[in-house]
Amino acid sequence: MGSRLHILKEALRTGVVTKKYPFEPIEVPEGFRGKPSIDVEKCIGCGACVNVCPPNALSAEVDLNKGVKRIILFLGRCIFCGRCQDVCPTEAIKLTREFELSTLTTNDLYQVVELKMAKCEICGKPYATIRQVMFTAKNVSKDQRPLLLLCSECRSKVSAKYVSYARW
Amino acid sequence: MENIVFVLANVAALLIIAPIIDGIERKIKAKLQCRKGPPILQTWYDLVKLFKRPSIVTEESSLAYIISPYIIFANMVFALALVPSFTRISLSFFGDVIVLIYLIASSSIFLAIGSISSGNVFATIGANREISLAALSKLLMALVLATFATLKRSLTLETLFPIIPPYTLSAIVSIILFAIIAYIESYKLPFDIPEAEPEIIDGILVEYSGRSLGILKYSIYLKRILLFTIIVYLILPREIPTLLTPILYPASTIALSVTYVCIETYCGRLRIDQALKFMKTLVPVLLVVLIIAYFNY
Amino acid sequence: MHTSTTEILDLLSKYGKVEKVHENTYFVEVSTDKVREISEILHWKLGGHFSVTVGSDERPINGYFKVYHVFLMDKQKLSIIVHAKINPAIPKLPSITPIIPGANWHEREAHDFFGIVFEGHPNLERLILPYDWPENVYPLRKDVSVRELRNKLLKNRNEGVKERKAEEKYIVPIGPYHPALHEPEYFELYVEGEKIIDAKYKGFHVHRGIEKVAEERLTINQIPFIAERICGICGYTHNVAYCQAVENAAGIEVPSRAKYIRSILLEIERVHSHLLWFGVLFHLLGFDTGFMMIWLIREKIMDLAEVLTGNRKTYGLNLVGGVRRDIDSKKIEFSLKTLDYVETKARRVLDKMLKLKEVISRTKNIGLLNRSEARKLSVVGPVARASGINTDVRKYHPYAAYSEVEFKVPVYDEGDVYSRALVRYDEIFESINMLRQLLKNIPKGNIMADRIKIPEYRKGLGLTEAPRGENVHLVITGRDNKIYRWRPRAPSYNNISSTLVMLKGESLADAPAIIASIDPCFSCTDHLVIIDIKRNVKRRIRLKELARRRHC
Amino acid sequence: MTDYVALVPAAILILGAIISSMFKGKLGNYISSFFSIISSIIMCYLSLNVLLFNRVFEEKLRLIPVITESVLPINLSVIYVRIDFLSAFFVLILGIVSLASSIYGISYINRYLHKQHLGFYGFNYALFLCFMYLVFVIHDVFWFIVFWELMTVTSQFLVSYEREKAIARKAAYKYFCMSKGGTEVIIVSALIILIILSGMNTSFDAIRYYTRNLLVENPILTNALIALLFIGFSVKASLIPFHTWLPDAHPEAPSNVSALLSGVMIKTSVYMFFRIFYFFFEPTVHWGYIVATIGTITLFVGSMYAILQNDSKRLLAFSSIGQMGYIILALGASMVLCSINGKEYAILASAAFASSLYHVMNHAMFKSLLFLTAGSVIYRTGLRNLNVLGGLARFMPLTSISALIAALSVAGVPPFNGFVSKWLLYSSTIPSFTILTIYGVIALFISAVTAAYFIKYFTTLFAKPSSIKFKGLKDVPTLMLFSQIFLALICIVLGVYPIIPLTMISPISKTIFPLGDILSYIQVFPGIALLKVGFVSVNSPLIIAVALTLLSSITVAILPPKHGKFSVWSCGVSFRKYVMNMPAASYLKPFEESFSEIFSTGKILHKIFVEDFIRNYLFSSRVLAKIAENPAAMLTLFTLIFVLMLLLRIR
Repeated sequence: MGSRLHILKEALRTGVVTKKYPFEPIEVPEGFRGKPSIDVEKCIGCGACVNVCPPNALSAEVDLNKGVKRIILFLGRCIFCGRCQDVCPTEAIKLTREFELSTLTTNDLYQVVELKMAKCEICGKPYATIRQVMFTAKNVSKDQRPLLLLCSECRSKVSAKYVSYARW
Repeated sequence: MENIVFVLANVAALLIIAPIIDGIERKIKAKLQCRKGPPILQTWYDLVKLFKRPSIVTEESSLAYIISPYIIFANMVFALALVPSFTRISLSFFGDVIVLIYLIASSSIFLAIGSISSGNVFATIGANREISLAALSKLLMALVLATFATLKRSLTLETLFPIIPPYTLSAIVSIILFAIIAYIESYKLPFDIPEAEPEIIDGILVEYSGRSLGILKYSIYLKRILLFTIIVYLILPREIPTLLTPILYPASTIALSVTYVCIETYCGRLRIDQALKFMKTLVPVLLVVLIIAYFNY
Repeated sequence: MHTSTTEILDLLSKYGKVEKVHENTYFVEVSTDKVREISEILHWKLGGHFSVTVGSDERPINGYFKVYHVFLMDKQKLSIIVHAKINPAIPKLPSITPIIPGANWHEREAHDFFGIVFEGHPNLERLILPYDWPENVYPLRKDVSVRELRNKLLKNRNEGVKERKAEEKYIVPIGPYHPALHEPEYFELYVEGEKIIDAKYKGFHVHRGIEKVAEERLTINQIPFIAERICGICGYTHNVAYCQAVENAAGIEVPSRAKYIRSILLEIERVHSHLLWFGVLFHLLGFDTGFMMIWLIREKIMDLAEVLTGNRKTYGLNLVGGVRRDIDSKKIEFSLKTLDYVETKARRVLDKMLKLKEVISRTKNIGLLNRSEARKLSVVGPVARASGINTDVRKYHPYAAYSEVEFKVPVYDEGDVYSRALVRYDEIFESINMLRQLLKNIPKGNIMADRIKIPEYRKGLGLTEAPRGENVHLVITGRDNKIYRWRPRAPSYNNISSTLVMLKGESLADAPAIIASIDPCFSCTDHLVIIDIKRNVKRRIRLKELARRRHC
Repeated sequence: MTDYVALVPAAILILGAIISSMFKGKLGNYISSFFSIISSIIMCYLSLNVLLFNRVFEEKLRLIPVITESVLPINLSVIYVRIDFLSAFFVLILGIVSLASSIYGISYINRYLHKQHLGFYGFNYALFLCFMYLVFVIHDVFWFIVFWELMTVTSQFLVSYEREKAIARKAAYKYFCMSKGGTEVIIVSALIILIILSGMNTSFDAIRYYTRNLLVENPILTNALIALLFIGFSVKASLIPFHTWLPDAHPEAPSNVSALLSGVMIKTSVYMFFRIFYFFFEPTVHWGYIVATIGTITLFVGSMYAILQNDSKRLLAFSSIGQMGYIILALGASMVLCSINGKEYAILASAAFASSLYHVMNHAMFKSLLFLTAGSVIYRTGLRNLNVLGGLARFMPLTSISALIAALSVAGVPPFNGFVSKWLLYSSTIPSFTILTIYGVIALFISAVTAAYFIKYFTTLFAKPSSIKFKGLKDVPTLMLFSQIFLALICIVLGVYPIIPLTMISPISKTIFPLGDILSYIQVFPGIALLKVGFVSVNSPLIIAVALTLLSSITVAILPPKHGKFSVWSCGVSFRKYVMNMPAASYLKPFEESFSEIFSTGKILHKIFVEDFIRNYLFSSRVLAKIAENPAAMLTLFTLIFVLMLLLRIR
């Protein structure tokens, strides 16, 4: 009996702790790993996040005839680990503090970033997003920049030429 | 004739407030568990929702499974007509204690038969627990009743109410004991063994759903309020003016239910054999009380 | 009797080639006929205990099947892995189950997945694969890919459902869906009146194909996140165990600050898990107020975890070589404050609740498991400690930062539900105590090892003490940033079979409490079932959902 | 009036017996059933005549007209038949039950076709009825004992009807031995009466004339006599500790015969108790207490053991023991109360008296109905084992409903008939300021226990799923159904209109009850309550019935049951694949365990009193036989008896 009274006292001391949740907001602390969102302005479509994403919530697809690259984020698969945030070179993808994902249509869970792709100057095949090219252009030396305008195959050919010139 | 009208009014009032009292209990229980509880009318909302839903019948089930909730409900309502509630007027010209006991007993009998007819093994286990508890609690009730009868030399409610005026030891103790038995009868923890949720999935009610479940739950609330009423009127002195009863009765009933829920909140569930042992320990106590009453102390 | 490390090593070298993979971890390669003998010596003579059997298909590497028996020698702080080559033509190995009944499931599992036949096994029937799985398809063999499996299953699944014929006994099912179990498992209780006379267990409803997925698709640094999802409550410990296994295999030196952070989070996880367990126990005893108030305290721990890692439950903090987030001074003091609150509150409430009459009368001398039975089944964690076996990985196989903190290992001899509760009760406060130490003297420095390079085909063993007991991950690294073989063994895997012993002769009303008393983590146990095929059985998918939606 | 009308039923039955014995096949059964139906109708007619129109039938059948009384010391040549009110009441019960069971038997007995000799059954059945009837109506000690014995003999033939079953033979033997023992005690007491008191005058009236106020003259002799007679008759009444034959004997007989055995035959000794305690002797307080105590023990033990049974008919047999306890308790209570002064106690006493006879009638009805339903289950499935049976409600609905009604009546659920009689008992015992209060409490508790094991009986037969598959099972033939429903209706009517049996009981009380007409104390108006008088408050089951039916039908009207079918919830595993139903053996286990001490002591007592008792009895009978063989011993015995009698006479 005594112990029961103790518990009663404890309960009364604690008071009511539950919230009327959907009607009262629940605040989350600093650095809470909520749902990720891609900053369309910053994203360069490099696809680093796609590579690291454990549950394949992020995926990339290249639409050749439209000449665009899409980075697709599907929150339905996301586990909020934040690896994408770690690897993103331009801090385009960030984890927000939102966590309420419930929705009536799954389409609300998709975020698609569509980026125009640069065409190769030689073969004219789209090979990377323009932004990616610009980004890389920032940190390569001047004389190599022309190579950035080529797709990988052509680039290798051309660079091979350069090498032969050098020998010659 | 006007008695009948009064009685019907009483019963109707009880039918309305029984779930509300349960709502109050839930609210208080929540508060004692550091929760915001549901609104007081929540029980009513639940009932209405259940009444709207169709109920599911198992393939194994027979007619008894379908009709027993209705019979239980009828039993309970009729039992309510036998006791005075908001006014002292009741069908007391044949309001008889034994009938009351038998109505309570038969409600649990029908509950057992109905739930076993569902063909579910958990229901069968629950029903068995139910029967065992009911049988033993009948013994206790009979003993208390015998004490009352020896005190008041009567078996009719209107002469039994209230017990107290002979301020004897036995009278007071017997009322307390009856309160305990009522507690056991009203499926409150630690005695909600027939419908132990984690052990045997709501045992006796497992197969009942929708409408029939609603009716069953409703009749459980009615049973509780019936027991509360009896306790209240065992104490409520006859001297108080008739105009005060409509206020005093619900107030005291709610007070009683609050005390019960406070006890319930801080109890775990007993095992069936432990519960039976506990009830058996009450028997000698009751016998002693009966003997004391015999020598009217 | 106590034998020193060197003696043991000498003894082992008599049997076969002893190879040290990292400190205190020795692989002994023996010929198949020696396995039983050496296992007996290690388990019964030298006072170690059998931990896990790992089958693996190493035909691509060396053209053999392998079976690893992992033994942990608590006294000598050694972990010894006995492994034998098996000829793939006739995959046969003498079973050790007759000596160590605890090995029953492990061997059956290896049989299911690799088709290795264990000679002398009492019942070498299917444990994990469902009844409609085609014969002679061994999913974990390397020559079977997921796609192939799917096609095989769809084509030749033996449709005939094995009808069990009606028995005269009266069966009470507990599970797959049962309010007492928060996960889909099936206990089949044979009851007489209210008394349980016999019990059977059918588990492994929750199959996610984690191993196969990890070995086929994921890269080394993605696996920690799936490892964390092995369990719904103690996921982080799996995460750590995996990372340690890889680090051990690759010989990566983890900075000590990272180690501290790992231990801190592990202990936080332990506290929340034990509190959760108490809540569940009280709920099962019908004492819902206890449930509410314990979980109220647990919320604070969850908030703490949220502050430290950014998520209540799935901390997602580990990578191979270190951790991803640092803990600054603000967080440390916040955590210290929370811990004080939790400790005082938990002491006040739990002390009283464990004194309640119903709680005592329904847990004392209920679900008994005596020491010898416990040894036979080689149970681990609180269950073992409640049965008087002094075992704790943190103490005897120290990892992370545990070698640098003071703590006691609570051991009780009664072996009933109540003593299991007491073990957990003590552990809560031990952990809080540990947490204080860890937070106080957490060293400065880096939290991630620099230059991580993982050589291929190296074996590594990762041990952690999960809230439920010892948690073993055996890893064989693979080519191009992948894992070749990864076998996580959750503690419940060893513990669950002990419930069948506990249940016999108890009252039906106590069954849920008894089953809960080992704190079973079914999805931990089942994580490795392979069938991840949506069309398998419709119900199964729902079960999977159920398993995900756990109380955390 | 000498139109031998009172002997007609007996005559018809004997005729039927003789004819039916000639046929081996179905005809044997049909004929005897036909004759017994007719005779039972006549029995009903006669007894109703007596009870409602106060006609008393009285016949003196002169067997040997030549010889006059003067020649023979004892007048054995005249069979003196007299249907007074008490007899009539029991004859009515016999009539109703035998009507039902004979109609039932027409189809039921055919299951023994080609296995047994049906003519043999017919013969014994008819004679059994005949002798029961005669036992009720005979008014002469000598012939009473003769018919009593014949009744035993015929019934034991019926018990061992399935001769090839060893268990049946054993049961019959046990039954025969025990009732034989009882009869011997009765014979001794009868001899004492005849020789010492009534001067060889065998008619009941004459004996009554002598015994009526013997108590004051010679209390020792009176008490000795009462004791002897009580023991003698309590064997047939299966009172503790003489109950052991019943649970073996009743189940073995064909079901309609067990209905008769339980419904009527064990009541013959209740009839004799009434004769002894109210007719021959004045009711006395101490005997009242003794009887009440034994009754309480009987009802407690019988019902408690009924919980343990897993065989449908055995369970019913034990419950008959329990219900006999109720009757005897009520009888004892009435004896006690009617010898306490004061109007209130008079009311209590009359309530108890009414309850005793009322419960005799009720028990006859519902117990025979229960046996018939059990018989129907046997008829269809051939099974009595409650562990395997189940789920028959879907196949035989009408049977299940009548079984439910009967079960509820036994349990005393209002508004069925068991309720009223039990409730009269409680309201007479509990407020009485005596030890009877405790007895009443026990009775109330036991009625809950009764409810418990009848829930077990009903649900294991009809409700819970069975562990064996029944295919194409349908309800029993019309005749069997008819007799079941007939009895069920009687159960309801008796429950709803207590006025009917009470008006039948009142003339009995007028004649033998020392306080006169019970109705003067418990006024009865059909429909409305039996009014509250003093502190017995009696209320009308009719109103309860109406109210309950109204309320439930209103509820149904407001919330009609609409539902869809679904399979049983069994935690997601296949319900069909596993056996998930509780066998009867597992029912109420915790309850049994909580009363384990009672059962263990019961075992010991059974060992001491019953088994050893039977052994000693057999031994002594062997010894007596030896004595009877040599004349010298015989002579000494007789002289001893003579001396003893002389001594008794001198005082």
